[in-house]
Amino acid sequence: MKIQEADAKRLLVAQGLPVPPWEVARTPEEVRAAADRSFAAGAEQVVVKAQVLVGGRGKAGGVKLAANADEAERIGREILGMEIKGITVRKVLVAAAADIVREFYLAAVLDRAARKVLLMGSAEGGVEIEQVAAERPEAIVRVHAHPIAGLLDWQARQMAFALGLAGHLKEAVGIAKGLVAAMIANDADLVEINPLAIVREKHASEGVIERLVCLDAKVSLDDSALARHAGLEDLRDLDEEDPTDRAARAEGISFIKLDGTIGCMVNGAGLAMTTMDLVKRAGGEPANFLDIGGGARADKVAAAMRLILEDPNVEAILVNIFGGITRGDEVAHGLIEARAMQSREVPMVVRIVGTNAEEAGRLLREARFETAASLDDAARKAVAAARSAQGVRA
Amino acid sequence: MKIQEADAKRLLVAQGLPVPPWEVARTPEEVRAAADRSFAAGAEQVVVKAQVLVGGRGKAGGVKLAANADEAERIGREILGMEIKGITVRKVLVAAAADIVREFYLAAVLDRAARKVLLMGSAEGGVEIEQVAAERPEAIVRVHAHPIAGLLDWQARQMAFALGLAGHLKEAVGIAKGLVAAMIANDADLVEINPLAIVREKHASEGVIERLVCLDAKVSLDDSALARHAGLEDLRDLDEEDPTDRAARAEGISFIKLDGTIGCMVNGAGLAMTTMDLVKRAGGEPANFLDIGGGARADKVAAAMRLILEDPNVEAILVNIFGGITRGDEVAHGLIEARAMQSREVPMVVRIVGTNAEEAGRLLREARFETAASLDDAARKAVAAARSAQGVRA
Amino acid sequence: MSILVDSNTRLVVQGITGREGEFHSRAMLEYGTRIVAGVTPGKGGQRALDGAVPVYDTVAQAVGEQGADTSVIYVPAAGAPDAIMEAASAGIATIFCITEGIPALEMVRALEVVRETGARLIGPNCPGATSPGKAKVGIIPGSVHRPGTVGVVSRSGTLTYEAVQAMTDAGIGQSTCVGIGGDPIIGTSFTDVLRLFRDDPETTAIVLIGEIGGAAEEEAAAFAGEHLREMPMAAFIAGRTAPEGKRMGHAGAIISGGAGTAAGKVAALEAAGIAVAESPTEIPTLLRAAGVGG
Amino acid sequence: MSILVDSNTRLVVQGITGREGEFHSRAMLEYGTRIVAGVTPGKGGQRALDGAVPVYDTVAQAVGEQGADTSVIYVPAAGAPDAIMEAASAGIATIFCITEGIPALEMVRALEVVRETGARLIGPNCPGATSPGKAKVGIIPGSVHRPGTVGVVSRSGTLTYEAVQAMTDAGIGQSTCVGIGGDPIIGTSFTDVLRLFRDDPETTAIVLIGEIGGAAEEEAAAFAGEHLREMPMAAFIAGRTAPEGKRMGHAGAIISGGAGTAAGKVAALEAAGIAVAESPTEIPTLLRAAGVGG
Repeated sequence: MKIQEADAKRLLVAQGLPVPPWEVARTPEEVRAAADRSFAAGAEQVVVKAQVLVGGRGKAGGVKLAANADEAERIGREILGMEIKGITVRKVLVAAAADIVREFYLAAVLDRAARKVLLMGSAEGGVEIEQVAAERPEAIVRVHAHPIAGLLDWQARQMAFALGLAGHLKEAVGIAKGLVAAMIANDADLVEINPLAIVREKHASEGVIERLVCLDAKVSLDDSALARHAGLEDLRDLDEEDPTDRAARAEGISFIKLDGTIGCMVNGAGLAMTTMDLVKRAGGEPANFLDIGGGARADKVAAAMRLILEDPNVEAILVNIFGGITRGDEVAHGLIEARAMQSREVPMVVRIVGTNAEEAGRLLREARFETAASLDDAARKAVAAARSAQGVRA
Repeated sequence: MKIQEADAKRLLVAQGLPVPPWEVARTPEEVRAAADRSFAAGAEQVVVKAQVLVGGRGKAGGVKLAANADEAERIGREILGMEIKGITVRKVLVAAAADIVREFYLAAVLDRAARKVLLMGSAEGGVEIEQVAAERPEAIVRVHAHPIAGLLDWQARQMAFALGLAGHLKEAVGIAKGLVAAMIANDADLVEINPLAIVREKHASEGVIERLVCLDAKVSLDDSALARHAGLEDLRDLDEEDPTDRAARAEGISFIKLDGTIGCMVNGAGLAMTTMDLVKRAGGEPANFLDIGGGARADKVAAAMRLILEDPNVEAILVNIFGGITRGDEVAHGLIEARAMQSREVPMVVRIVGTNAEEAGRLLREARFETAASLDDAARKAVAAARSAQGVRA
Repeated sequence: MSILVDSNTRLVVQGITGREGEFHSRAMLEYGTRIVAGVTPGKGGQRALDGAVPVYDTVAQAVGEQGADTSVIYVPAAGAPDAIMEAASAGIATIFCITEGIPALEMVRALEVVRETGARLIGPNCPGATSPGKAKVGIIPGSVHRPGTVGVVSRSGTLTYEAVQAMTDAGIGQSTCVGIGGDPIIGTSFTDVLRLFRDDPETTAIVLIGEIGGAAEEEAAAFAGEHLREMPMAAFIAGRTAPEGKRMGHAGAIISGGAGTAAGKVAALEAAGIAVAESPTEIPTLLRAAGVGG
Repeated sequence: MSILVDSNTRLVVQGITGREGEFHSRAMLEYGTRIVAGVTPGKGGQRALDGAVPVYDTVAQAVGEQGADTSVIYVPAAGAPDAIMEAASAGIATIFCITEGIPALEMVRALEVVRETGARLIGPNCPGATSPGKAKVGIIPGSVHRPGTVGVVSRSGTLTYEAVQAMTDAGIGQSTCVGIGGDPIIGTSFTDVLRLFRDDPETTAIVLIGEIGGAAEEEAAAFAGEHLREMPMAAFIAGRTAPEGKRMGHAGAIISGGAGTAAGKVAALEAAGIAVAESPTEIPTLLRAAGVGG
């Protein structure tokens, strides 16, 4: 689960990482007020950043500088309500613009091959790390945290020296260790600081000093661990979530909405992806990924059907069940029940094999469902059904 | 560093362990007030326990039951001020007497050979574990905690089942894990619960229930780690500490007062013990263990001398220095300085070898110190000097 | 022979008295798997599966009293990493963890303990393994199999059944079918299983069923290209139509930053000389083409 | 030969720019020890000891650029466990930790990481080791030694110097003198060193210097009784007059619950056929009696 920048920053602050102060604003007036406070605290410029979970907000015009409160309010008005990759911006982050001396990249990720947390750093911060990885892989420094003890001091120092942060050694060590600690404390998949920056700050007492701070933060949480951490589920941004996704989560169904017209209901993630692939191969486009999970009963099948039908683009439904734990007759009952209550008529192709498949076949035939023997056959039939449905409407 | 039962219990409570409530009282009146509160809360009897850091307080009459507040006050008067193994009781712990169904022993200790934390348990609680270990070693269950991850759940379960605590599995697992967590969180050498007990408790709502609780607690902290933990140094019981020990600690000198008459000043712990052993072998009794440490300078030598002379039993002083890091001439200077300021005249035998020993010898001869060539010779001379000092006084 | 499980396997079922554990234990017993013990903390001394299997409080007891050498775990996610560590520390050589939904960082820690003991973990979030006609461990329906000499390794559950059923229908039997699990952090990789198949004299061909996310298929392709040149192989990769940045059911099935795509995996496999099917039903045809007989 | 350190040792000094580190590094250089690098985080690029030794930020750099294979640590207690783990992870084979006052549980964790790397740690709170005439690592004064064939192993510092000086004065030279450290949790035990001496063709006799606390001497006695029957040995145990329950300077020197007494250790050694001296000065006599020559 991705969380917004402001929430990510709060998780970093909780681990003692240095993050310059920020405010979140939901209206142009709130943007002005936040900017006012920032200018009063000595800022020369403020930055207004769209809070969306998709990348590329900078290029989309979602990040802008303002030299005074009027300008901040105007920019706030511009960004709030803007669409970025299909997501409407509903809030912005307001902070003093940093006087950046140098930028770095630092992130903790899950390294599947090594089965460890990998700390990745680059002295080429501020840009997309994928680009650095592709063009100059040697510019990325990698250190694996100890699988149980976490990031050790010497590992943090090694990263700091490799990034050329010898002049900010103690700060860099604290940040690297805090980053991995934040990952572990929150069961995150990813904690990214980009840029980690040396900034110049004017202080009343100390004059101009340079210090290392986290200017942007990105955190993705492990869905499997959300329930173990009080408060993390609350960070889910419901503004950016499709209501269908929410309903699916409540039913314990794994569902992802896509752009096609063939709704899919499958048991098992690998088989669900395969079903989508075969729909595509048969000339259609899948409307969703849907895994009803193992051992699903009739009521879950009915719920899955409702989810699929909520998508107005769906013109045919393909049900593909390989019964192992899941009983075919239970699925058939669920389908019959669901069709009886469904709001609109959509052609359906059902293929059930494995446990109690015969009983399922009998039930489906009695209820006049279109069935298919093989997965490939089912995909072809579903695509054909969608085409004829389009034909009917056209 | 050993800490008092009440402090040990607080460290356990901080890790979530179930410890029945207690109060600490320093006067018979406080004992009565605490007992009053305990009876008001439903206690049928209260227990008054002497708070001293030496073992065997029960046998010494330092633990007694009282059936009412009068009796509690009387017992408090009896125990407070009592001497147990040379320690005056200055405070007691007052708690409701538990209705014990069964007693167990559970402790986390440092296993030097395995280099791990060892959780030791026995279903024969309430008695001295050394006795169980000697008589029925098979009655002690041993589980090594993971060196980095700590005590794992299955290890805690293994201990619980082995102790016959299947009926209190969840509680026992929590206690075992909390015990090791307390050891690690406080850098303790030893955390002991004896007895860990199943007690019968009457509850207004639930009626009579049986639960597993920690009735007594003993914790010894790692001296090397005290400085890392806020508040732990405050748990040192200054009431029970010799003022000389405190002075030694302040000077960074390792000092232990003993009962003999030959004061010893040595560099290095092993050599200091050896020096004591050779004093004994020569017919004398060491008055102390004293290690001035490596690289000691003149002022530290002088401080060590003051510590030794504070003991009125000291009749001769043996200085034994094998200079490696420590420079012999520095020690000689320190001795000369110390003698000039010392309050009373005590014969001194000095043996300095190693780094700058020649210069040391010259200084000592000029200052008319008695010197010795070998360690054995030095011990003999010191014992002889003490005897002649006794002779002079007799 | 065969790999990981066979008729000598002495299985302990961790979580045998739970709903899942009991259901699948019955199916395993029916298939002929030798279940020597069950473990449910607090139920030691009972007998499970209508008295057929003794239940112990700890895995150590199951090992000590019944000589269990293999374990299968149906314990809920909150307790599964601990169950894995318990099995490994008790001397179990091969551990199958069926449980889904274990946090990845919990697995990082548990796997380190497993590594210290020298045990092998398959999974978590895996369907187990079957050596047809000998033993099945996990949740794969026994009915899909047919004894033979093709080794199957997969990240999926039902997709594997689909592929294996297609092979069985085509008369192509299997030496062992292994599901390694759909999570990002798993104990045994494709490459690990390829190595086992390479060293198994009874396995004469291999089917690899992968999916988007991670780089385990690419790593396996590189291994196969170097060490399995003589071994007939076929593969299938699920998720050609999966969008970037979305977890497709399995915690490990996600394309991120352009890495882990089906296209990349197909290319790597083909570069290693492995034919990749466009549907699981095409696998038998590809195997025949690679020279696999009846 | 000799054990642990010799003229081929390529030493890196961790904490070389500190007061202790610099002082002892000079003494080691003077003795002829090959110091190839120093490490002080943040001082990489400088040169230490009047320009004689390059300083690096990390041990990995010292290993990579100077081929260091042995390390000695003079880092303060707060940073010493980390320095140990850094050295082990950088591929250093033998690590001497001189630092005193490291919390025992910190060492439990650090030693686990050391174990994972396969490195050997001597100490902490140890004086180091000297192979007379070849190299000295640590803080033992070079002047006490004389090349020879008696291996010395001890938990102490100055007590060792005393015993070694007595041997040298009596004309009995040493193959290697090792101080294993006075802390309760140390990397290398008496038994570990006895094993090294047993396998060293140049060592023909062994002196063991123990003290109260723990059971390492008893364990070593059992090992010697079984594996070193042919090896002339002598021992000394400090702390016959130490009271129970008091830490005698060394964190590990404590008798508790009646265990770890000098009497118990002396008895164990004597039961293994090892003569135990009542004063370190008697060690040469016991060695002669055991058949040790010039």
